[in-house]
Amino acid sequence: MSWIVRMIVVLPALAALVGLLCRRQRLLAAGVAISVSSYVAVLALIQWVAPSRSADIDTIGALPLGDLSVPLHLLSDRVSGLVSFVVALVVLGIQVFTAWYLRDDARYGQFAATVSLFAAGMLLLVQAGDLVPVLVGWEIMGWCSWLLIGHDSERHAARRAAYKAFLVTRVADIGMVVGIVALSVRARSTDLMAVLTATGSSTLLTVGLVGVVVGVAGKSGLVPFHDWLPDAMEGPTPASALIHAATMVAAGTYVVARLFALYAEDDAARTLLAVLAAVTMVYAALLALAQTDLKRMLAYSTLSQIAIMLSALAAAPAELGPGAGISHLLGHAFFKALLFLGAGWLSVLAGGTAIAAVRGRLRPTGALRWSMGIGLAALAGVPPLVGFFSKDTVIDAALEGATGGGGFRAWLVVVALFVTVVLTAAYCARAWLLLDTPVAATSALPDSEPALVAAEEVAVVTTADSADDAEVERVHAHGHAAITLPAALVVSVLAALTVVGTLFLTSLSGGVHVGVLSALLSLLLVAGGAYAVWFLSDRGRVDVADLVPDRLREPAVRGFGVDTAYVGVGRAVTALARVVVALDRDVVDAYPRATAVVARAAGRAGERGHRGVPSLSLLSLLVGVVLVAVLGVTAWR
Amino acid sequence: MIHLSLPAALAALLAGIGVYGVLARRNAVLVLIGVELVLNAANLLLVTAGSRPGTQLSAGPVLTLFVITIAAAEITVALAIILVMFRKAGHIDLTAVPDLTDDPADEGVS
Amino acid sequence: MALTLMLLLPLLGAIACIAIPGESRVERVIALGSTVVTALLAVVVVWGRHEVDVPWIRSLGVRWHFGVDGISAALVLLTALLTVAVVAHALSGPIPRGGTGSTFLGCILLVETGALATFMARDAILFFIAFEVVLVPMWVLVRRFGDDHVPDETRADAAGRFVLFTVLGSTLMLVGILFLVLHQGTSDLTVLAARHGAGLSHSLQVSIAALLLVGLGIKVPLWPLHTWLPSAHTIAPTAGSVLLAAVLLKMGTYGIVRLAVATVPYGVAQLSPVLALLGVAGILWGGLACLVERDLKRLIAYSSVAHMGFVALAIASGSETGLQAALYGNIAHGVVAALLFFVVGDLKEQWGSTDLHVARAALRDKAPRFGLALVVGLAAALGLPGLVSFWGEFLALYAAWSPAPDRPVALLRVCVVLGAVGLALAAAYSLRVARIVWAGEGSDTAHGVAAEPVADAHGARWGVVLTLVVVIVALGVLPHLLLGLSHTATTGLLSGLGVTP
Amino acid sequence: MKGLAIDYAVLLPALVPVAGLVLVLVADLVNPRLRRVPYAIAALAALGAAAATVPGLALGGGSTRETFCLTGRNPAAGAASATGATGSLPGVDGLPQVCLWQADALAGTLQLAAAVSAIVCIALAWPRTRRQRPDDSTREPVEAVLLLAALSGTVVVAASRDVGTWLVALELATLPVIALVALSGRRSAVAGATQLLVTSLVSFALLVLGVALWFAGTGSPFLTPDAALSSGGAFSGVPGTASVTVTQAAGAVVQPSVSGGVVALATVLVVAGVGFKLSLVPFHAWTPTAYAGSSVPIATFLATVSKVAALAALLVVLRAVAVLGTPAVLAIAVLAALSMTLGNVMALRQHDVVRLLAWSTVAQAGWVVLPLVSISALGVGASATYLLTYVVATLVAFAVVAVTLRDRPGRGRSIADYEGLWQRSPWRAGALVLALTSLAGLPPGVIGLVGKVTALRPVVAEGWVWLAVVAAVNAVIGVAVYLRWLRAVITEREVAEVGQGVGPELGPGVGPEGAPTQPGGESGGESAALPATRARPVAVVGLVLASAVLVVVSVQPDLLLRLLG
Repeated sequence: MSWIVRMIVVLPALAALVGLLCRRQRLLAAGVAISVSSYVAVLALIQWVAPSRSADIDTIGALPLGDLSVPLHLLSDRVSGLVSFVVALVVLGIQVFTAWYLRDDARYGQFAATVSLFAAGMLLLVQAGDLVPVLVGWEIMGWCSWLLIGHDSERHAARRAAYKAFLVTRVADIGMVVGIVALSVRARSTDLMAVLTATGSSTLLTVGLVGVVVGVAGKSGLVPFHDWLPDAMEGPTPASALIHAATMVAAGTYVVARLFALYAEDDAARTLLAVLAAVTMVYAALLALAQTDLKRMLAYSTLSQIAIMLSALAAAPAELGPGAGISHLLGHAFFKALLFLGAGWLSVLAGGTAIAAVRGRLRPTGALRWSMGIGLAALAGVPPLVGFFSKDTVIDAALEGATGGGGFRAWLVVVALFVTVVLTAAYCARAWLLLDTPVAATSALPDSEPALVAAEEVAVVTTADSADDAEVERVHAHGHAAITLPAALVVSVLAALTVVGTLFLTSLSGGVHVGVLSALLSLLLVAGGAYAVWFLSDRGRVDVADLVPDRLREPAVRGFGVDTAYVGVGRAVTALARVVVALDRDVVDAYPRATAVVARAAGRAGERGHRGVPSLSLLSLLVGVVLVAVLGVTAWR
Repeated sequence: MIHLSLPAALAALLAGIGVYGVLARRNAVLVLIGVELVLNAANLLLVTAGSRPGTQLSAGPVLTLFVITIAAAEITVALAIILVMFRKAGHIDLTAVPDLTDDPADEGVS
Repeated sequence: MALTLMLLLPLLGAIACIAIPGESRVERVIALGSTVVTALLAVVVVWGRHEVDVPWIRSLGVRWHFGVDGISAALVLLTALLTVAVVAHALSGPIPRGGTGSTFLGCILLVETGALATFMARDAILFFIAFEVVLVPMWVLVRRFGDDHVPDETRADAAGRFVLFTVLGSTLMLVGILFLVLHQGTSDLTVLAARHGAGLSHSLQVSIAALLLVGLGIKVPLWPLHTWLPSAHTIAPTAGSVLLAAVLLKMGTYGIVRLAVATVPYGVAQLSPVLALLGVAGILWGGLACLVERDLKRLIAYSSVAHMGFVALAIASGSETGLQAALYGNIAHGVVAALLFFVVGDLKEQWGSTDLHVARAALRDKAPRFGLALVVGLAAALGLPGLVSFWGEFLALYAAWSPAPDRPVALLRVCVVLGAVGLALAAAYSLRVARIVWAGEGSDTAHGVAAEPVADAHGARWGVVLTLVVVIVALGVLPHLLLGLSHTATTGLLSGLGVTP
Repeated sequence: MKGLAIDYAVLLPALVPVAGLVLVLVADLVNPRLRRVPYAIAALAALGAAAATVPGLALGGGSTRETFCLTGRNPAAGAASATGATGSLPGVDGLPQVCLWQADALAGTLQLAAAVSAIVCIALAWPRTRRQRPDDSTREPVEAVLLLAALSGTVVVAASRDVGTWLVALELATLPVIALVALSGRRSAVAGATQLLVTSLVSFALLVLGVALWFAGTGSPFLTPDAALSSGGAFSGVPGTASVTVTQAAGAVVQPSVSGGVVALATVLVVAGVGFKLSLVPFHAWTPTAYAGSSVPIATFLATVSKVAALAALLVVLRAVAVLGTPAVLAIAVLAALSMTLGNVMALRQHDVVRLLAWSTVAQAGWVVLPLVSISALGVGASATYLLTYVVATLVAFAVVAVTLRDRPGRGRSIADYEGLWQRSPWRAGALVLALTSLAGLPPGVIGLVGKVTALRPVVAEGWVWLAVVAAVNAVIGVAVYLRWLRAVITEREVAEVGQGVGPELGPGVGPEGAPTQPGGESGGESAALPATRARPVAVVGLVLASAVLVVVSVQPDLLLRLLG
């Protein structure tokens, strides 16, 4: 068993290495990437189906350190098995899809290798039974996201988005690193089991857990670190799918879930998590409603959904465990991968992902239309799709937490969840209506696209309409090959999984746990939200977002200037850096330079004093005698 | 018998005058005389110290003779150099900035 | 025997090289041969833990006592192997302008001799002498073979700064060593470490530690004694920069561990808050400076200041993990800085300058090998897990969070948080460089020569760079390779049992 | 004098130069046209003096070769000791048991150093065969006499233990040098000689005053610890304390008294007087003028033999007063700090290499007296050690300058003249690099580094932290000084200029007596390029000798350090 677990981690890494070496041979690269992904998926399936719970699978042996034990174990149980299976599955789908999607891209080999490395990072994190590998996987994903988002590095926007993504998450990782250090100091070990069972300073525990929450907030895009995620849409669509579906952004949920036993003991960290999650899920859902780009809308929906997962962990009662969060993670993985790949497919057909471009383009496509429909429905939480069950499991867990003495924290989450349910239904309905209503029906109406703002005006990439220009260019310049069967199959399979995914979840304890009342309530809310949009949009002829006053909408599209705030922080740090450089040059370095100047000046002065006049030298001699005499006699003891 | 502090005081006076002479005079010969005064102060001190009972080897007078001899040698060399100076520079003023220029042809004469 | 040979070989090679008049091929053979054999001998010596101990300067009680233990083993290997890389790299391209190849290679070999002797010296005064050996050859490398695009005064300034700062540091260190030696009656480092400060009054320990830390801190370099580093790095030829960053800076931190921590533990403990604060100041200062620095080589120099700050922080923690982190961080920075300087040096050779504000063609597609090496180097510089730097920095933070009992815990924990901020700064500047050089920020506006893609790495240079990349990844994935070497040694060092080879 | 035993074998180091001196005078009397013979005699005499010190040194550390012993004390090591007065007689007239000539390891080493330096100087000053100025009278015999006189003075002062001999010997070491400076023929030599003269007169006055005070304070003409301890003397009216044989350890502290103050003043005056000869700041002003004014070999002599004499004289006095505790150490510390700082700072600005070396000797003098803040065996030994390292390195540096000047007359005084030396004559450049790095205290000049270590040890042992820090700072400035020159040496020059010095066709300009006028660019004695048949210039031999010593002690510093025991 343990070799399977090890292979699950090692193989994708090797695939990345091999893929990098043979990146020029497109076929070989694709073959390696896809075959290894499928093999890993099979291995993960075995791990899931036949789990043997073991927490001490050796990897490279414990590190020989003084007072810190770093066993570097892997931990295998049903959760890690299931999550890695889903991750592997999504990665496999993305690899297959990419082989088609980037078939004309010169850097396909690098991309595929990076995806493999990314998968290795995620799988390491999933299998890790030790905080250090968690951190390793965590950061590897961050680095790969930089590579993937910046894939089209010819474009300024892509470079900037990649930079922003990595930097924002890395800033948040200050918390992650400090948190992990604090937790391992508390346990004198980085072993997960030791950390979970350690008893020690509760301050250290709070610091550790809060630190981890901050780190998670960065990677999972909780307020105030959320703004990198919509910008990350600059990456090719498969990259977005990968980042959003099951890996990087969801990794935070998994980490918190692994540490759930500790969180259950510490109210401060959980309250922080609850507040961040509640704010994020509502705020992101609202913004999703206003977006003018399909991919950005999906990005905001991801923010909202990730917050839902985390809110489950923040509100669920201790005895229920982290099942609800994991469950939503998995459900979300299916339908979000589906939606992104669908959006990628659609963008190839439509030549872009801006609403203006894709409006009504779904109708003539068969399988794609169905798939997107299923995806959006699952996102909205329509039964019997997986989204419904996983989300209602979360709601139920939160309710149980609220009624079971969770207090303010849990009630906040419950309220936010219900609000989010309405909003999610609303933006899903809007999206569906926009995509599916034939353009003919809307042509009579004036074009109400928001004006394109010059990129340099804010110096930001939030120029929402250009989210996937590379795509546009690619299509316009060369035309794009029609979708291949495997790629289409991937989308269909994902759609199917979205339908039946609930079955996966049942294998988790607490994975599907739907209360009748809360389910009914949420159904009502979903229906209400969808209906309201349908009604307001005049059956899809009007974009509901256009009903929002421009004054409000434009900033909303831009994420309310959070990016500007980031830039402001960046400017402040840069200004500080300039001060530092100035100080370095004019103060710190002044001492050595001053020494040199003084030495030279003293030399000059000395030269003036040593013109070679004998009487002067005599004078100095006598002065010296007096000096020496005074010193010598007075200091005589 | 003279108290020993009297010669000592005289020696101090002599030394002081000598130092003044060395410092105040510009003429090389006068500087030499200043030095001589200091040397004589030292001689006086030596003789005085040697005159007390118990001194070993009559060291006082002997040392005085030594000093006088060395001083004579010093003065010889000094006068020779002052002579050269007078020949080359035309004066024996010690405060004058000396001519330090060398013609390159001098190099390597050694 | 092997040890003596290993020390003498580069020295003889250097003398032979320098003595050969004019340009010929012989010195190339000599240089490469002696470095390769030295590297092989280094492996033998480290493997067998050789030691040599004969009297040298009897009247000063200085013995010709060299040996390898867990603390120095990795550094010895690093030095010996890296010199091979440096020589191979130098031979596969034109010798920098400024002098003959024989002088150039001779100086490299001399630096190797000095560094090896420093890392292996087991006698305090011998350590000091060896410490000084590298100065003149390195000065020659910077002064004569330095960047010929800058005016002569700039070269003089850079080279002079390097030597003068270091001499100040080493003389202060010497004063500290003499205090130590005179009060302990021996200069044998093994004995001194075994005494572990016994017999020294507390105030004396503090003053000795202060002298040693200031002296060695200049070499490390600790903030605010670092201002010699950027100019020296910028001006030095590639070989000089690599040796400077990868080997010479390590002599400072190694010296702190070997001389100060082992022999005056109480004094170091008293001064550890200062050391930690200076380390953190270096981390933040270097990181911030890198954010706006225009010259790529200067930028890497400032990043060195930041990385060595982590090492200082780790040493300040005083725990065993801390020492291991420090030693790991040393090696990590050595390898990473070497890689970056190799790559940047090669680029500078083609670009003529390393000004980041000049728009140039992106490396990513035009010179993918350089691009790969640069990206790996930058990733390592920002402490990416899975690469070598991560372990040093993470363990440093861990160690500082749970320091030895006699350290100020609260202060060190604040330092940990600030150090973590430094990690974010590292990410910011590394990616800034990657964005500009690798991804080609502004490459659209590049024109003229700058727009022309550079020739990619090939031949021996590519081999050197690739080897370093492999080492960075291998040590990042398998940290045991190094941690195992230093494990028992650090235990002995801290408990005062002495270090048995 | 009853019981005064004279052991001529012990006195040989002093007798040989004196004999040589007489021989030169006789030879000159016989044939006043001789030019090289006097030099040859002088060289042989110096060689003999060096050889004569060897037996004493070979005896090893603790033993002392004594003679001129006042009582019947058995000379410790005099092989053919005076048989007439074997230890039966007690002290005559209450005379202390003292030997007036005590050549211990320290004195012997200093004598050896002086003799070897003198040999090198003589080699450097070796007369040219072709007369440059027809009207030039034969100066060579005079120079040879003066050199030998100064050498014998130096040798004697190191071993003297009574004020009379001490004073005479010290002046014997000084006065001839003034004459030598004046004789060297450059126009600025007069200025240098005048300054040297005036300051030396004043310093002589100070020394005499100091000696008089010493005599007044102690009542004893001997420069021994016993005498210092007897400082009851004339003014306190308690004579006879001298007869109390004090064998206390050096740590004994004598209560301050009037005469104690007198002895202190005497010590201080002696320090000041000797400070002039060591060119310590503020007694240094003559140094650059005199060095620059005199010819290079004479400057070399000033920088080496005269320094040895001065330090030897100082050590004699300081070892005597060591028993009084720590007299005048603060003065020494201040002098050392001032000298190092001013010397280095001034040297930093010099373009003339001789002036640079002159200022560097000022700075090095500070390093030499630095260890004397601990007036103990450790401090005295360290001071002598540093002096030796300095002498060896300075000799090489001056020798390179001298050879370069001979090589290319008019070119070699400015630092810029040394550009490209590395290419022109690598061996000579190598010697210069070694010398400069030794002076700077950097490897490859290991001996300089060891010297630094040795010099700092007593300072640290006495806990003078501020002084150690000043020394550290000065080590830095010192490095800056020598690197300026070093930079020129390793800088490469245009090819056209390089060719000038190397051309073998310049070589065959052979003078009437068969020696080449141009030593050729490849001056290094090791250079195999020179045909063996060609006579090599003696100056190069001097350089080779000095360099060889430098190389040997750099590889094995113990050879030098152990001379001192």
